[in-house]
Amino acid sequence: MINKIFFFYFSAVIVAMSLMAITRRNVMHGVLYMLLLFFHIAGLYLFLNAEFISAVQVIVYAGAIMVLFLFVIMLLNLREDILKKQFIGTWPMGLVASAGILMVLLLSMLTVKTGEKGFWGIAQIESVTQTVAIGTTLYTQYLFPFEVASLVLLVAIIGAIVLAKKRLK
Amino acid sequence: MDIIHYILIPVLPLTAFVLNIVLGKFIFKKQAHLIAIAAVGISLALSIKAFMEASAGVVINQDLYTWIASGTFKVSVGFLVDQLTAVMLIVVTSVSFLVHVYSIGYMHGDAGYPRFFSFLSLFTFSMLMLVMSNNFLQLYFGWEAVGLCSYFLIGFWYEKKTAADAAKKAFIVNRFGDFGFGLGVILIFLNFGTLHYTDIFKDLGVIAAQTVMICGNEINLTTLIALLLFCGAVGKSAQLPLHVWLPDAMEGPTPVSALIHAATMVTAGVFLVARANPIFSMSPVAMDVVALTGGITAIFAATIALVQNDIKRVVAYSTVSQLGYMFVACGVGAFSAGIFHLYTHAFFKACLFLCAGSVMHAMGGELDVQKMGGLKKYMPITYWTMFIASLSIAGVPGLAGFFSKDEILWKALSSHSPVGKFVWIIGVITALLTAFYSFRVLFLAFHGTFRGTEEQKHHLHESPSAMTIPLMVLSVGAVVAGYVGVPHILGGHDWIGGFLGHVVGHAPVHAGAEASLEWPAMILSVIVAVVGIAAAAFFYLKRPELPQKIADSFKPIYRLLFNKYYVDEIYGFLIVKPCYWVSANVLDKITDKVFIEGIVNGVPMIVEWSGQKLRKIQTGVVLHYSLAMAIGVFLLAVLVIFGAGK
Amino acid sequence: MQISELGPLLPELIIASLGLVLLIVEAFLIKRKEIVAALALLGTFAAFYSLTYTSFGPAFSDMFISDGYGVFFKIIFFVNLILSILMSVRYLKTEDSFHGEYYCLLVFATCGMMIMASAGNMVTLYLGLELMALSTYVLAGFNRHDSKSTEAAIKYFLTGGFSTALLLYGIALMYGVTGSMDLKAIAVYIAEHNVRENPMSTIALVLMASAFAFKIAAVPFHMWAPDVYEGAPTPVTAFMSIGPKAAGFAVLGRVFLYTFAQLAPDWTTMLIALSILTMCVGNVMALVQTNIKRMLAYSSIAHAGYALIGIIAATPEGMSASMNYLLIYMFMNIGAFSVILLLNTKDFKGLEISDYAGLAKAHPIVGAAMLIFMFSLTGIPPMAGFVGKFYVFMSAVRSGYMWLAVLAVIFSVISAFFYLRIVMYMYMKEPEREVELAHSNALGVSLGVAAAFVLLIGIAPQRFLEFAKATVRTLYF
Amino acid sequence: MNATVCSVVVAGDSYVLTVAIFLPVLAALLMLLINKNRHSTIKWTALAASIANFIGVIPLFTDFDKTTAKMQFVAQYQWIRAWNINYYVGVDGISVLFVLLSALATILCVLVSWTAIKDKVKEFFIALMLIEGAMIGVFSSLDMFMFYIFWEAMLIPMYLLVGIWGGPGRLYAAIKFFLYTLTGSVLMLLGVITIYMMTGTFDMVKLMSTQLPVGMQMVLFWAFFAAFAVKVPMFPVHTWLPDAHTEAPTAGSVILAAILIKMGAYGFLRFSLPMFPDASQSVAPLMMVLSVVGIIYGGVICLSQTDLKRLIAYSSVSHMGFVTLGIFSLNIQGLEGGILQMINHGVITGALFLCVGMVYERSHTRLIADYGGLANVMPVFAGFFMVFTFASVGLPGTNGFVGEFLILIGGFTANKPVGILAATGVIIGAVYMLWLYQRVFYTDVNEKIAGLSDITFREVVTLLPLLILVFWIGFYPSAFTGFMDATVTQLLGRLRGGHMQALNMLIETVVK
Amino acid sequence: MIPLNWYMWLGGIVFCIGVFGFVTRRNIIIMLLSVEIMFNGVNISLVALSHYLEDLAGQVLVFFIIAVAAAEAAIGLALVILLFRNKETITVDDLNELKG
Repeated sequence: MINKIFFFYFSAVIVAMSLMAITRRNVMHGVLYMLLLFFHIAGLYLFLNAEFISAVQVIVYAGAIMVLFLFVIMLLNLREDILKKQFIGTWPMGLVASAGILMVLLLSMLTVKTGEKGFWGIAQIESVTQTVAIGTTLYTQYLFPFEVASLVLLVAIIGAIVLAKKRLK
Repeated sequence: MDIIHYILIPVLPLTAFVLNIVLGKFIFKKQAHLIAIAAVGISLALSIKAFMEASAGVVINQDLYTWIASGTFKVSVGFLVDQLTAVMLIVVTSVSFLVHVYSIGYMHGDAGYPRFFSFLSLFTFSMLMLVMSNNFLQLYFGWEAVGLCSYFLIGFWYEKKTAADAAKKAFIVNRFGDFGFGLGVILIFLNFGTLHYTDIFKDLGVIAAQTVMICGNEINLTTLIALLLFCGAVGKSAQLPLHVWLPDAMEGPTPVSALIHAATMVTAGVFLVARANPIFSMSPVAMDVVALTGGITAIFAATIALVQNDIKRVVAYSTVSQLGYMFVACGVGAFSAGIFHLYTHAFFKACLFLCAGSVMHAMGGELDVQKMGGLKKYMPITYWTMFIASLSIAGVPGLAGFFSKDEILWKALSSHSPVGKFVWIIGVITALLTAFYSFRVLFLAFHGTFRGTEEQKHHLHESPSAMTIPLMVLSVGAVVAGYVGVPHILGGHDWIGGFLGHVVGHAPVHAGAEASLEWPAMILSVIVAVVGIAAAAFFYLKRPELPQKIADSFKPIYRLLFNKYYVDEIYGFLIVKPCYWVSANVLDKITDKVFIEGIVNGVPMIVEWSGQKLRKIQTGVVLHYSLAMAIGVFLLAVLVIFGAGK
Repeated sequence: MQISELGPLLPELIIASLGLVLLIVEAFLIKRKEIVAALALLGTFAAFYSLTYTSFGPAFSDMFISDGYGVFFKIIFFVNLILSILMSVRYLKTEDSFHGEYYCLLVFATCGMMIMASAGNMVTLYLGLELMALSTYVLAGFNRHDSKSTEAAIKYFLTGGFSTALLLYGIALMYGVTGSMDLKAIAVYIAEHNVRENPMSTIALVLMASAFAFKIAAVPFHMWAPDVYEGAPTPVTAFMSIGPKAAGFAVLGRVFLYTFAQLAPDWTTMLIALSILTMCVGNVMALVQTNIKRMLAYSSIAHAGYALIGIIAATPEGMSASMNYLLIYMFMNIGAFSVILLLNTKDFKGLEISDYAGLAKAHPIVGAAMLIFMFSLTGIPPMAGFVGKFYVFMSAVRSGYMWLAVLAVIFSVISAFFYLRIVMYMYMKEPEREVELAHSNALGVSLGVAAAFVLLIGIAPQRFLEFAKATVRTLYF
Repeated sequence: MNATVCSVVVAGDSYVLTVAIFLPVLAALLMLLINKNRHSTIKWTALAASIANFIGVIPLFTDFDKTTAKMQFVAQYQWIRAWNINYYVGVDGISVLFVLLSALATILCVLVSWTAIKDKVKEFFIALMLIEGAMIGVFSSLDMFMFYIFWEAMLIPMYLLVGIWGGPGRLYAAIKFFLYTLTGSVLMLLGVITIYMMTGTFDMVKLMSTQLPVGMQMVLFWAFFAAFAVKVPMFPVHTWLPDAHTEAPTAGSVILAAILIKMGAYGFLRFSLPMFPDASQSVAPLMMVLSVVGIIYGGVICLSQTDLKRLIAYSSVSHMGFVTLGIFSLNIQGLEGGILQMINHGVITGALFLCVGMVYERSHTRLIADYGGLANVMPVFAGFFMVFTFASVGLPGTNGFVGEFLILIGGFTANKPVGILAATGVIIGAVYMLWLYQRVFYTDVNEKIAGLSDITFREVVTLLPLLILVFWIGFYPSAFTGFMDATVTQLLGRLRGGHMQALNMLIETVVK
Repeated sequence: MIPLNWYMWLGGIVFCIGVFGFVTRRNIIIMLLSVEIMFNGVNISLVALSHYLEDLAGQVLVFFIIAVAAAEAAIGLALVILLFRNKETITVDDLNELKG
């Protein structure tokens, strides 16, 4: 029961924060709502025995990505943008489309039938702690994607520098 | 006679044609006639020889080579020289020869002198191929080839629009006839599996009772074939309703009119009917159609000839009328009489044309008899030869025309069918009219006072000997040619009838030999001839002012006749104009440009239009792009969930 | 992990290292930056050559699968890379935006495509896709001073992010359904369970199909393509119109044809709809374009529709037809873009179709080459485009999609309109101005190679067909 | 052949056709190397190549075995093993004459373009050579895939020929021509694929004796019909022809008229009849009706044409109506007549277009109204034109007659009303051709064309072969029909074989 | 124990909110945020599935998603800066030079 109360709290806040984040006229407000959203999602992850991901969520998403957003917003000094309409004229169609997708998604997930259970049951994870379990998986089975991810980050660095550096002109 | 000699008859003129057309301009120039005359002269000699052989009973039927072969369809180029062909050979080569000679004088100084002679040679070749053929397809070849030459020669002075028009008209009107002829030939092939005369006539009995359904009517196959063949004859021999080309054809040089449009080509229709006489004989309906067509054409053309002022046109209508006579003969089964008339007609009609040419020559191209008069003293040879020819055509006893025309009238009268009697009446009336208009022209042109310009009067002269000699030869022919067919009651033997009888058979009326009818018929025709001539003399010699008065008092009839019953105008209104109108306004403008092109150009236009519309969706705003993606996801989901997959 | 596990990865390793080396070399080079290009070419050739030494089989606990199927696509990627580098040398000079990073990004993008083509796991697939995507976002915006280029990059980036999210959600749902991210394991699970009954799998399919459709620019996920192709630097456009598309097809083939083979009725329904829409919109919209890059963008969309037909056939033959089509399309498209680049000089962009007026008169060889490419794109024999289409249609007919083939040929007739318009301008109009060509040996080479292959495959397709057939067999393990 | 392209001789290794196809292509490649300003070198190369090619195909005429229906001069090499496609060429009685005609027509096209083409000379002759190769390829291919390749490949140089060197409306005409034919062709392509799916082979010889399911035959017939009907062109899909013929340069018009539109009819003979015999028989009445509509429609519409070339183009619709009529009468006279008429039409209309080209080169007008009295100005030319006019009209003694007459026999045998209606085409033909001739050559000399010089020796040489053919075929058609006999007989056997009953029923109903 | 589908629904709702934001907001930065929200919707589903499936693959993927999201954010924001430099705007419908 207590689980459910917490779930409802978190999910209600998550939904509300998401909505707030995307409807704010001021970008800065949106980003701040996002921060709240990320914290609540991190909290939800704790319920799902995903401490490591929860931590990453807070550190990377909230701590790094959102801060990056804030930097950029302040860098660009986007005050005058507030005066304009925040939604495009075709927003009702967007609403219909996203509602349609939502409906399809919800209907398809009335009952979730999952595949076979895997090796890492709660007991198993608890026996080695979650971080060790993730770490082992990541550095053995998922070593190759891990390396690729490094390339992705490298490309991101190169790209960001190439695009944003002040050379030419 | 060796086969090679027979081959040479048509080949020599062909050679002359090729030499003249290719080299004429460069080498022969003014001497173009030499080679042509030499060729046709030798052909004439060979033809006479062939005639001798034929009269000795030798019939040549020889294939030279296979022309077209496809499956069971096999046609050869080959020669059949029998009595009928022999007569035609004589007619063709002799008239052709004389016209060649005449042309030396007539065409002297013309820019197209070599061209003229080359076409004459080509015509001779074609006509010979036509008459010497031993099958229908080669006949068809000659048939079309003479049409072609006719086209060339009518349009010889092509700078003149009327000449060019007339040439085209002649060819196209003939094509209408040939359309039927061609179908007839195909039908013959389909039923007999061959186109050779002998084979077909041998098997005629096989199809005697066959019928075909056409538009729900059952028609006897023989009748159908005969009528289709007759279509061709109607076209070529200028019978109703396809006669319209012949008067116009007078735009050609006069020797051409004499050769092609009087003596030879136009008689090809008669030849065809005579050649196919076994087929025609089997079909009473077809025979009646032939007789009626001939009879009606005869009187129809004769009435028009009464009021025409153009000397050549009068002669042309007279030709149409006389050709009608020949068909009357064929229609009543007297094929030999038809051919006989063809033969005599060749002489007197060629003579008439050449006389007309001679007059034109003297008058500087003037054709209107109203502007002539009193030419007798300037050109006596022409006058007398024309006089003889006119007597002959009028049917004055003792001359060629009398014998042949009389034979026809008698055969018609003695025919058992009511059609025969009917056409006899028409024939007699036509004879009266013929005598009248022939002498009308003669009197108007040669008697009285000259009504032309002073300048013309100054130039009046008799034609050179190259022209007069053929005239004289032909006028002699117009007198004596008939003596090969003197009827029995006049103590003759009807030699030509017997001679041709080998080919065309003896018409059924012969059996009865209703000689009782022959005397009255003959006397009646003599009377009408004399009456006709006398009337002409009365109107145009005694009381020259009368014709005008009569014309005025019968104005509608006069105008109807003068305008040739408005046949040309009716055709123009019913056929020619609608054709062009449909072509220009319906097919070209509507079907092609609107319907078909509408679709052809419309589809790309629709595609382009929808492209332009679709372009509007590509707004450049990325939100719309993502919206499209979102909608796409949704629709794909819907498609898969509710679509064909499940 | 053992060193032997790196065997299957040899080309990827070479390419990845090449990227790193280029980065370093570029940093130390002040002048003669062409060396970077030369080095990139050299490295690519090395990688190309290494394909023959690459051992086949899975590596890194099935994260990566080296097979003939992957090799075929890698050949496309390498040729694309080589030709793109050749095309770029002159262009970057003209546009004054020479950075060594450019080649580096091209190389990394190619690396991402290779990983996609060989991915054995959804995670690898995702990361390969991101590697490719991020590199191309940057490349699209590489002309920093050109607002169009920036706009293109932003649009590509935004819509790309959206499609990535769709892909991830699809992966997540499929993970839920099957309990695995391994392509082979999923295939096994699907084969053993009736997954079609599970609505989540259907939704997963829809989402993944949408994401891949975005990569191959299938309608209605195509709308970024014309804008991005038009705005991006021309060599990048050439690169993008082939590489990511081919990679998308590689993934589509591996995931749908192999992993989701049992779900074929579902995804063929979707792909048929996408294919028809794609051919229709691509061709119709290309018809009304006046900018040649934009026209080729729509043409590229349309060609994706044709290539999809092969996958719809859902047979090895169909897949090899699609692969063959992509190979051929690469040569035609690179060729066409080479010609566009030849017209690009300092003071003349030459991007309007009307700029091609009278080109054949002034530059007959270039005109003839463009003629070959245009007729090939239309699908007229004896150019290669015909062979590609023929094979695709054949596979469709064999699988019973006659009507689809009929639609496809009708659309290919429509395509003749706009391809021939270029021929018409080149050959049948008088030039409005003297067109200077940007003479460049590298560009000449890429043009020549493209033309030669278009004709060669058109006349003697035997080896290419057999190669595609042989490689596709390895997809079915 | 390049070893990588083809390998392994499968059957036959006659080089005649291979040389005929690829010699022009090689010549084109050679001409690529010649400097584009050296016009005379280019022209002489083209002439030499085309003459050499003609000489090369003469063995087809002299060494052809007329007694057999088998393919002759066969060469077969493996080409695309993956699809079981061979490089497979050979000719039989149906195709041999077209190969010869193509080779001849090219020479004439080179000659007539000698001075007429002043711009982009090199490209022009290259295109011409490529067309020749493709034309011969189409007529000698015995592999469907290869046939299709040549069939379509021909479009490219033809499109350029019309579009680059054509008249004022060339752009529209060229694209129209291209799209029209392409639309038809792609449907044929699907037909080809379907046949391959069903039989696993592209080998036309094999397919000619393969029995396909009747229902499928019907579908395939229409698929192929789309391609062939457009090319012929049959009635409702003919509108590309007037535009293309009119706007094309002389050589283009000649190729179009003489060869290209024959491909459609050839296709009927090569594919539709032997491969879909049952379908052909059941739709033959419909085809005949379409043909007759084409004959009359094409003829009547000529009456309102004001453009010289356009009129001749429409006359082609009419004449090709005869051809298809002959083909679909499905009897020996019809078929042989049809084939012969294809040759005839190639000769006659080709010649007429050559003539028009010659006079256009002098007067630069195609409007009939601008002419008149040309016979005075150019008498020799007038003579030539006259001959071709009358050949077109179908005068006995010219080739036009023989073909038309055989077709009429065939058509009449198959269906009497259709035969009768078709025969009216003979009348209409005379009307429009003679009217045309009159307006151009007769009456007073139009000042616009006064002072034109008569045709030169080169032009006489160009026209002379066709003139000879007109009379050669006209007087001795057996020299040409002899080629067809065996093949056509076999084809008819194929049409009737095993389906005698169906045909008998057909005949009975038609007769009634 | 909370049923799995509650989490899935939550993930779906968050995802769709992201979609809605992405297809309607004119501000590019908000669009970027919307994509992040979509990612988070996916992440919620993945973590929940991972938990219920007793398998770590889901969490590993989430880890990679977060990493890549960081990379994307970097490039995205760099592009935003570039755009702002070029056009002085971050409103998406001002980006319409390319269209049609």
